[in-house]
Amino acid sequence: MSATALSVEGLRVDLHTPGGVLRAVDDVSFAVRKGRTLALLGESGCGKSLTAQSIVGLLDPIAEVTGGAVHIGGTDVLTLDHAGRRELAGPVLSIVFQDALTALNPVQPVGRQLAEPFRIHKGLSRRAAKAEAVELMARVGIPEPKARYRAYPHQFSGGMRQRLLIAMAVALGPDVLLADEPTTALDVTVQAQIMRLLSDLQSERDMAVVLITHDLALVAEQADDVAVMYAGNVVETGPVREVFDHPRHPYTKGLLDSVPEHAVKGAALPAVPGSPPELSAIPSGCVFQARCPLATARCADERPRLEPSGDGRATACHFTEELSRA
Amino acid sequence: MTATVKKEAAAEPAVKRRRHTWWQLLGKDRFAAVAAVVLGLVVLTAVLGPWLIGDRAVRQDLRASLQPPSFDHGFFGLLGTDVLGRSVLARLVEAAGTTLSVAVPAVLCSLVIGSAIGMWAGYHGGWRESLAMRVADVILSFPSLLLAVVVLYVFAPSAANIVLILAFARIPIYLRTARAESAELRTRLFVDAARTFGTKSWPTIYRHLLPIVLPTLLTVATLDFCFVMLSESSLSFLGIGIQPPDVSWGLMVAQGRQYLQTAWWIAVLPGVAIVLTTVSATILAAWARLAGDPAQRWRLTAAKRRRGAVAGVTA
Amino acid sequence: MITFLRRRIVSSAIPLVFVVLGVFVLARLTGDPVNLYLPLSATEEQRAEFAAAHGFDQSILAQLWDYLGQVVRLDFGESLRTGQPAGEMVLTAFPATLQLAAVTMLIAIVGAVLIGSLAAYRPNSLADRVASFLSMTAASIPDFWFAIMGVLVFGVSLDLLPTSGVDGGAEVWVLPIATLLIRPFGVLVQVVRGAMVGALSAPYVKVARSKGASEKRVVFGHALRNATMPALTVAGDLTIGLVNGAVVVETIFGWPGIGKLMIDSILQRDFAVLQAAVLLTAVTIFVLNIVIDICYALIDARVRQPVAA
Amino acid sequence: MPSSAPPHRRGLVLAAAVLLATSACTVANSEAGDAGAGGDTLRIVLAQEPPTLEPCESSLTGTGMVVRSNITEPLIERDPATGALEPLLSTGWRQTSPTTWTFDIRSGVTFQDGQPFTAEDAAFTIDRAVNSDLMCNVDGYVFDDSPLGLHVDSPAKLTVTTEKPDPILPLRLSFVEMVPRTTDTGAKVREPVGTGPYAIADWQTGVSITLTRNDTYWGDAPAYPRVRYVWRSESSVRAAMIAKGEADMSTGLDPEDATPENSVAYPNNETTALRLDGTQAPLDDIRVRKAIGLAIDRQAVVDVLFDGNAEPAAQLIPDGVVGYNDALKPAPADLDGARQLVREAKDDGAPVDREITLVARNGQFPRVAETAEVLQYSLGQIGLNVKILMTDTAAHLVYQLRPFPRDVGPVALLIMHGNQAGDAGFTTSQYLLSDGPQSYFGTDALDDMITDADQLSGDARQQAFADIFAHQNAEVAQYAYLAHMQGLMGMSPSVHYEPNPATGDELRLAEIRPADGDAR
Amino acid sequence: MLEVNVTAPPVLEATGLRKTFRVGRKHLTALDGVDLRIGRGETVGLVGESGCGKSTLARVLLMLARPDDGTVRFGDVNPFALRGKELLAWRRRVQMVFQDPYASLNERMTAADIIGEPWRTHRDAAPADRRARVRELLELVGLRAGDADRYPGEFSGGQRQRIGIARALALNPDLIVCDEPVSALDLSVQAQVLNLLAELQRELGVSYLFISHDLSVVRHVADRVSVMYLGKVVEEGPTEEVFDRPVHPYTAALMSAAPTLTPDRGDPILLRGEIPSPLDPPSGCRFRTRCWKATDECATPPPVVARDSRHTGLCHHPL
Repeated sequence: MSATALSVEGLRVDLHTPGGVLRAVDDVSFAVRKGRTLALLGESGCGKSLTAQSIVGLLDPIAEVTGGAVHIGGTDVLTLDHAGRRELAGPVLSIVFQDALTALNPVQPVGRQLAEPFRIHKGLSRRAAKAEAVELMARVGIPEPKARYRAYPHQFSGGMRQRLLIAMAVALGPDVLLADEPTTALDVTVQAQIMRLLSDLQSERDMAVVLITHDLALVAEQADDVAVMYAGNVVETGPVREVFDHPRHPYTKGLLDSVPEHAVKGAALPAVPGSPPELSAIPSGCVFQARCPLATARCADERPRLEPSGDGRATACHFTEELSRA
Repeated sequence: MTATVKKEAAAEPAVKRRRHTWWQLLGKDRFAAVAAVVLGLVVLTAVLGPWLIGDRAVRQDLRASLQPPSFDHGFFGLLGTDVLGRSVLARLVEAAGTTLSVAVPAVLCSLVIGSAIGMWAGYHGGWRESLAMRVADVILSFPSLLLAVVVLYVFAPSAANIVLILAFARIPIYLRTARAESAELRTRLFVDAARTFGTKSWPTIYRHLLPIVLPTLLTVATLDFCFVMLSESSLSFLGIGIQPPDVSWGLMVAQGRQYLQTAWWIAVLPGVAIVLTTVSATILAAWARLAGDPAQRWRLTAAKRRRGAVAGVTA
Repeated sequence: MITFLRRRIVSSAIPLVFVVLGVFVLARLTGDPVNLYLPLSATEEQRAEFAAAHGFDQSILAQLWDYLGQVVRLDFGESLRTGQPAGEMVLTAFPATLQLAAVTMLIAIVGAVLIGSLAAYRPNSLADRVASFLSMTAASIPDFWFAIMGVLVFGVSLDLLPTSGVDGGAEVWVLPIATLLIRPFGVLVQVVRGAMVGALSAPYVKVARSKGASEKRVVFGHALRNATMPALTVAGDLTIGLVNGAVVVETIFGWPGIGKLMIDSILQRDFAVLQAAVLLTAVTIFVLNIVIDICYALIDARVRQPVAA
Repeated sequence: MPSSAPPHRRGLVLAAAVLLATSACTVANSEAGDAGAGGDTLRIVLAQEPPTLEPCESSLTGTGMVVRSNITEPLIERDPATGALEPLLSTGWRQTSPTTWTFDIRSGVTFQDGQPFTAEDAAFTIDRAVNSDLMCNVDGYVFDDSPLGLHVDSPAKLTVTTEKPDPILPLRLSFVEMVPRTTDTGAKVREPVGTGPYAIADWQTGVSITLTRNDTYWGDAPAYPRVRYVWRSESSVRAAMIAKGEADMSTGLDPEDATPENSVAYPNNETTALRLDGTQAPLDDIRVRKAIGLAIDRQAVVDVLFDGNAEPAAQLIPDGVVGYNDALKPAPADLDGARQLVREAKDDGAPVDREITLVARNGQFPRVAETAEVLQYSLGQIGLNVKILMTDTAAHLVYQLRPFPRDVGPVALLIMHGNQAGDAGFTTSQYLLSDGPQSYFGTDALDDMITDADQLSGDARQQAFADIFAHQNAEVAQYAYLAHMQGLMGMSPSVHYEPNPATGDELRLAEIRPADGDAR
Repeated sequence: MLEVNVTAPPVLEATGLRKTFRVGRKHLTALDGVDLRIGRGETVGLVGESGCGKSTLARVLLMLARPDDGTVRFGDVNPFALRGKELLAWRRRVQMVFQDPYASLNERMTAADIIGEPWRTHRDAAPADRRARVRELLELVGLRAGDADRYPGEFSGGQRQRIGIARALALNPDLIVCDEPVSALDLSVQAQVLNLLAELQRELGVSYLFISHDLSVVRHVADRVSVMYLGKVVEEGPTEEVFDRPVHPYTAALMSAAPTLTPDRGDPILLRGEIPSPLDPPSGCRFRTRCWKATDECATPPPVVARDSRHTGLCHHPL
């Protein structure tokens, strides 16, 4: 078993909204090892992106980390000042954003944006950085990288833009790479290409990857481990194969059931009733209680903690026992 | 980019869902609250003032010419008198009404005409868009103050003409804004949706484009309010603004400029009135732009607590 | 780029034609110049003779035809007031205004970018509030009032600057530029601030920070250039608006520019000069718009290469 | 990040820098040479730039101010204070028949370009100004339509013939400034040559006009070697320039800018009045017209608005002009009497509620807008309905001159009449004849009086015109007088000058000298 | 599931649809001879990646765009032969459900206004009746009648999409074009909406053209499926047939690329490059630039391959 590259412990993020302070991420913990992929799985608004932004220190001013620790290589990055963060950003910790169109600066040639990490961290000359950037472009599969060094983001297709963004993130071979919905906007054939590129780069540079997504199938194909998030909480973690085959949380189970792939053609899909709670209306007990078929009075009063069950898995449910037996 | 931002905001339901009354939001921004109070007072003065002061604004007393502000001459002498012995206070009050009755209709006229053409052009695109933009270019190519001078000397400088000429000169501003926003909106899904059941262009513009473009246009209009008041003042400087015995702030500043050394209060006080009103309007417009945009609204509340925090970075 | 420019020039030349026509109509609207240029006691006969000599007795269409012919030959006729060729008068006065406007806008843009960025960097901070409030105030002061105050305070009371005129070195520029500057500067600071706030919260800024870019690099390397576009549009409109301010400034400070010339021409019904002056202004605005478009294209590649590869 | 700036951005900066550099040159350096040269240069600030310096336009204030008696001179000059005619380029003149005048031309006079001045030049100048197609302002102002016959008897003698007898031809000719024979007859000249004490050295359009002393001048040499004119339209700026020492003299200060230290007041021969359109109801009722005259508190207007720099008026010409009636005294304001008259008119069916338009011109005289407001308020007090229309010069002329605009309702036009010639004949033919170019209406009786008076001279002329003004006030009442105005001349303590009634139209540089009396 | 009668006259039949746009000096062929047939009560799936012409096809079927060539028939009527009011009347037969329930509902209108908007355009239903109809529709799509006066911002994504569906139903259409109706929805909500659509079909007998890139969803809902690539339908047939035994390499690649929950399958087919620009499509077989089976022959137009009478493809080298 390789070393833990990133560990998040008890992370809390609050949002300061006109309506008051809302807890968007509540006591989130997980860890990723070198060369492995952890999927942070959840629906929109569950706090998975906020978690990622907290780790890289790019939260909007509206949000604030109010607790927890994020350890990378023995340092709690949450305690670093701006300068300390800047040193990590790139060589140690890096992130790929979802919307490649807006994540690239529209008025700068892509080559220059790609060369930037080399200029900032390695202090390379313009010429040397350009050479590195061109090489990187070739590596991520941009055709004619020399010629397209001076091209602008709008001149690339969505898939190519995503490649550029990935190239930028892996430029300095970071220890930890966060990928926030890296393929959501792409077609399936392109998605397959991008995911292949990402796994190749991962094994090449032995990176720990946190893949943030809502796509169950993508998790099944790409990730080693999964942390399922619901309403700001991690409700279940464990190796993907085991979690998907034998879910121990009713939410994980509900999600897996509602994928049409498993359903009988023409029959009604087993849907999870209702919709996720608003951040302002998260119940004090179990966050899933309103939609849970198993909910009892206990669930309304007491929030279940994420309890490790010894086999590398953990679940936050009062009925874990029952479910694991089923 | 805006679309993405909005969508993201929508995806964070909690941020946008919690409804706040405008009053509450206003209460959280001291500057905006003060601005709103100032504007309210100005409007109140404009509406009720004439009724309170009677003929004080025109009543002359050459023997009381150029009295400085003091408490010795009763309420109407508080802010001194002008060269004809009229109460500056009464004239300020009277002028509030005239100033607003020029600035507001001028802004409204250009707003309505400019936005209608702009939305029409933006919604349809193609030759209509080019035509509208060229019209805007033509209007902008004439120096507006000179246009005003020509027209007002030809057709007499009545308040109505001042309104019309100021409105005409500002049409391109709204036209361009409305066009740009509409052109972006016409590709939005809900506009497409309206097309799928055959809604014609004007109902679509009215139902779908207008409510969304309007806040931006109103912000522009508020800023333009400042421009119109200053233009009116410049016209008075050239002698073709509001004609006496009517009085506007701009006219008071223009006429009072001669007395800056001997009787500062005649020109300075209306100047302060103009500055206060326009600054208030600008502050309120900036505030309303934030408050009206769900994706930006948090700035209002995040402001106080995190003052000094570096934008986008949390420590 | 060339195609882009060609298209832009052709499409903005059309308004120019309308400006040519509009100037003519407007000038005729201002009424008969005959009375102004003849002695009060002149007889009907003399008036008719004067009108005939200057073509005012012809039909409007005939006058228009003559006028268009002149415009094509770049001959604008003679000033009624001074007897000089109108084109020459306008060209003599034009540089003074152009220089004033150019220096003003340069200061306004540079200053607004610095202050606006500073304000936007920490939204709602004290510096932001102060900068915003001062810029709003600057934008709402009547310019002629500011000018006369400047003369009285800096010219007379403090005795720091010359009151007016063009005699001397840099000091004579201070008051005219300050007067012309207040409004564009005030407006631009707010625009730059708004655009910078937007740009600084854009995803690419996050990406830049995720690369470990310093704040200086983030603000000036990434955000500023994106914030330039809206500021540029507004700066263009404000530059056009400077012609209005120039009228006031030139009148008060005795600056020998085109704004004063135009006002005098209107008051004196000096059609030839008015037409030439407005036309030159329109051409300048036309050129300015093209320059702005070129700036756009230089700043943002999307403008010059709209179709994605 | 200057190091990473792409080349095109650097290009922009460069372009801007170049623009800035060139701009700093052209305007700022335009007159670096004599800026602040206060010692031997007399610096005068005018209200506006003269449109041209063509001498035959010298009756235009802007032109005359610079040209008249400084660059060019007439044959005869009129003493502004006494009204007497005095020899200048003509040493003597006499009427040899009712239609013939002979002028002796001064010898030894040369033009600034070195040519001698002779009777040929005088004849040429008069012919150019009066008989040509140049449409000189002098021509229309001074002469009626009939051409003059000109005959050069010798280089020192000129004979002028008129079609009709003209008793005041020498006075008229005092407006014609002499120019050499070489002057263009087909077009006006902007920078003329004359015989005067100063010659044009430099005219920077829009900036300044510089004159230098004419060292070959036939008369006494003036005190200042150089004179520089600039112009500022704001009175407060002109006053500031005097205060700051940027200018030595200034024309027309507003009362609020004037202090005893920086200015002197002088009567300028201008008279302000309301001209009432007696062809339109309710102004067609003489009681209403007289009521308007009664309603105006002239003394208060003079004291408050004009800071005492004026005299309440009771006729169109001031003291000193031939025809002035010193028996006419301005009546004090009598609101009750005025109301009574209006009420009577109303009882007889006059529509006194009908809106009367009070037309005034921006810049007509200092505080004209305030004056209009006072008049409007006063007339409102006696029950008339008045609105104010402020116009520019051109629009004002439309109201001032026949044919008068129609469909504008009753008009009360605020006029300012300046009789520069010093003879009431100029005034009456324009303002009082039934069909006078600047007269709304009149009576046959008045017309006859004017025609008769014009043929007279001497005391008989004085008396006849005085009677005319009395008659107008009593029987016609086309005018409600305001004041005989005074000008305010800005003057720094360093110069010595005594303004006279003509100062507003011509500023004779030769009469100005440094206050300490040193000639430089 | 309603029994589909394939011999009955179709609700809609489109043949040889061709549509070209001018982009600058070039021509963009969005539809290149597309045939489509949708029976009453039937769901036809349309699969393809961005730029393949799906949206243009939807616009033509909705009569928002006029095809350059080819015919569209509703029963016996060619709506494109009609003008003005008559065309408008036919338009009500086809309605649309949009992909993004956030962008497709105007934030500033209430649910009732949104659902009732089609009536305002078509001047149907007296205003008094509208309230009642809105309540009916709201309940039909599983919302409460009391939701009528709430704004879209107060609904969750799934509820918003229900409103969008209610709006599409307002004019009682024969056919609803569903453009990625669930792709923007959270997974746990997606199933609810799919169930609703199926239920409505059973109750109302409405037909669906179901456009989606999610093969598992299409497989679940569609009776027949058409696969589009660069303006052409490259394969068409009953859903199970197409998915289990694809004819066209593209169909196979598409299915291979889509991630599944049970990834224990052989080596996935990874396509080369990206979709060519529709401005400059390859000659002959459009797919040949990315196809691993491509030969020189593919530069000529590919023949129709019929696996059976209902399952056809366009390929030189069928699988």
